Amino acid sequence: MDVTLNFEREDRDDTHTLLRIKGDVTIHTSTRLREQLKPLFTTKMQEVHVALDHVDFMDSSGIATLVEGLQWSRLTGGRFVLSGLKDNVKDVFSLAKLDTVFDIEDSTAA
Amino acid sequence: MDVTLNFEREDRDDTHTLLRIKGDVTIHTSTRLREQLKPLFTTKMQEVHVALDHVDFMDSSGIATLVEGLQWSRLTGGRFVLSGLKDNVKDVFSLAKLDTVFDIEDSTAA
Amino acid sequence: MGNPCIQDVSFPASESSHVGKLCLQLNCNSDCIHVLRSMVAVMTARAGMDELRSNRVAIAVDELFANIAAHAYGGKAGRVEIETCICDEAEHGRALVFDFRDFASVAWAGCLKEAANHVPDPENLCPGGLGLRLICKVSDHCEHQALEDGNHWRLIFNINDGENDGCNA
Amino acid sequence: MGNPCIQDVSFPASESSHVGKLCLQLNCNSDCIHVLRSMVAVMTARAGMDELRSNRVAIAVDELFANIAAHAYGGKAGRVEIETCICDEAEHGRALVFDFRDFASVAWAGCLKEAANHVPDPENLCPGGLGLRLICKVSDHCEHQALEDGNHWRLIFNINDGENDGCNA
Ligand SMILES: Nc1ncnc2c1ncn2[C@@H]1O[C@H](COP(=O)(O)OP(=O)(O)O)[C@@H](O)[C@H]1O
Ligand SMILES: Nc1ncnc2c1ncn2[C@@H]1O[C@H](COP(=O)(O)OP(=O)(O)O)[C@@H](O)[C@H]1O
Repeated sequence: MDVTLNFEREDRDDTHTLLRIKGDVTIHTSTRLREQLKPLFTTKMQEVHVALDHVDFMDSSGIATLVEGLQWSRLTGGRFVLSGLKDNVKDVFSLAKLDTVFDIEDSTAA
Repeated sequence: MDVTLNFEREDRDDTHTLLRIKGDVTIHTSTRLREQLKPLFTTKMQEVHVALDHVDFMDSSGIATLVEGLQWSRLTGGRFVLSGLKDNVKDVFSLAKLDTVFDIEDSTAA
Repeated sequence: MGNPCIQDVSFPASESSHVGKLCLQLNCNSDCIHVLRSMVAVMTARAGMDELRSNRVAIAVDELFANIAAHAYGGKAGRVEIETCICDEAEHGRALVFDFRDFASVAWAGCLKEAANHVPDPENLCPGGLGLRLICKVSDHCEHQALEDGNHWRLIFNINDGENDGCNA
Repeated sequence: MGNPCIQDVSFPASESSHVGKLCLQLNCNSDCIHVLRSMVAVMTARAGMDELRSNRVAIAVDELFANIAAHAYGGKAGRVEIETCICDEAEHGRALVFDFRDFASVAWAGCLKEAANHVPDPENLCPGGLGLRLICKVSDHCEHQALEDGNHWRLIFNINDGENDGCNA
């Protein structure tokens, strides 16, 4: 039972980065996600990829943080991709009517 | 968050069987483990292998059930092997001074 | 309120009235979300709900708690009491009920129907304002009562029933 | 008892005395172990304990609850109140404390020291009798008090301290 959120960052090159998240994204952890996410959006970054394969639970504060990510990506002109959403996480996106707003890939590319 | 215990049984042949457990073994679930385990010990069974790779937590009721397994194996003359114990599960076995009593393998053979 | 299955929020003295109930009192630290989620896991398992439904219950409970912490108590320490049980009502059938009690001076004065119907504009996304919408969408009944010394919220989830899009508050 | 950090088991009216505390009342169904474990996870994270230590705290709390359910209440429904907090005592430093209150007519009358020192005989294994030994081994202090209408157990885990093999009861 883990009350913290863990991150793993992989840079494919200077312009493509992958952030793997492990844990639950809730009001308790979403500010940490925001801290990790924000610096990734620079004008030279073409793609920020967030892998959610190991996220078992996400509430609206997590979704709100990812909406911020989408806004940052629109400002910097890069792609913002989510992948590996578990069924229940997908469900929350669709309940929030945001499943079509995000760029969601089925599985996480290595 | 899962409040149940899940099992997967693989028979290598008539004399060797593997039981994979997934979940927490506690007073809430150990009777289900006992139900799954007991019928495996027959006189023709040479090895009963219990894979604990996906067990995150085990309390004394789980250990007590495995002690019963050891007793059944002694009665039927077969080998009783445990494998894939996570550090914290190993810790409970050693706190109970039972780590040397069981036949414990590091990783689960396929 | 007047729901016959829910007693007073304070813990009843007699044991029998307590069978099957879980009552938690805590300070609204955000890490307590984990305790709430385990309560939901236990109660939805008892109710025989599947994983997806259980997650939806968890979302509603999580969002309600988050709102109390953020808006009723403004992010400061504040006491919250949560009570959950499975009730059997002749009229409505079996239901999973969560009662939240806070002691905040801020009372919710909005309209749940409006919150429930708020749909995000993809061109003009705003990161907030999702919580109440989710609560209303996944619960079969959501209700708020302003008390003299705080608030009482109740979430009801029907058992053995399809998902419900409405919000009856 | 007389530990200054623990108030009465009943929930105090004033808010400030409650900061950082988690109080749970439940019926001793075995599935509630999950709720206890999440309380342990939250409190050990607050205490900065590592995974192994957190698991040891979870074991002690689990075993104590299991014993109350099995032995004090004999497997029948019964009310249990659990309270946990982190206390700072001038004398002993910071500690994580768990208080268990039951209302059973069966009172524990054994000797914790004996239970703590029970070592299994590999030739003559017996599946039971492990719980108290584990509790005493992993807690820094374990204490029992028979009350007029039940039992009070207290487990104390020192924070920032090495593991402790003794049982001070
Ligand atoms: N428990 C509450 N007490 C007081 N105000 C609340 C409460 N819950 C929600 N609100 C108000 O309703 C608004 C919408 O809440 P919500 O949909 O959860 O979105 P968010 O929390 O992201 O603002 C909040 O911004 C707040 O003003
Ligand atoms: N809370 C309790 N109330 C009454 N008796 C208890 C309690 N806890 C333990 N006991 C007694 O102590 C014995 C040893 O307990 P324990 O070491 O946990 O092993 P087990 O529960 O497997 O018997 C029990 O069999 C029981 O007789």
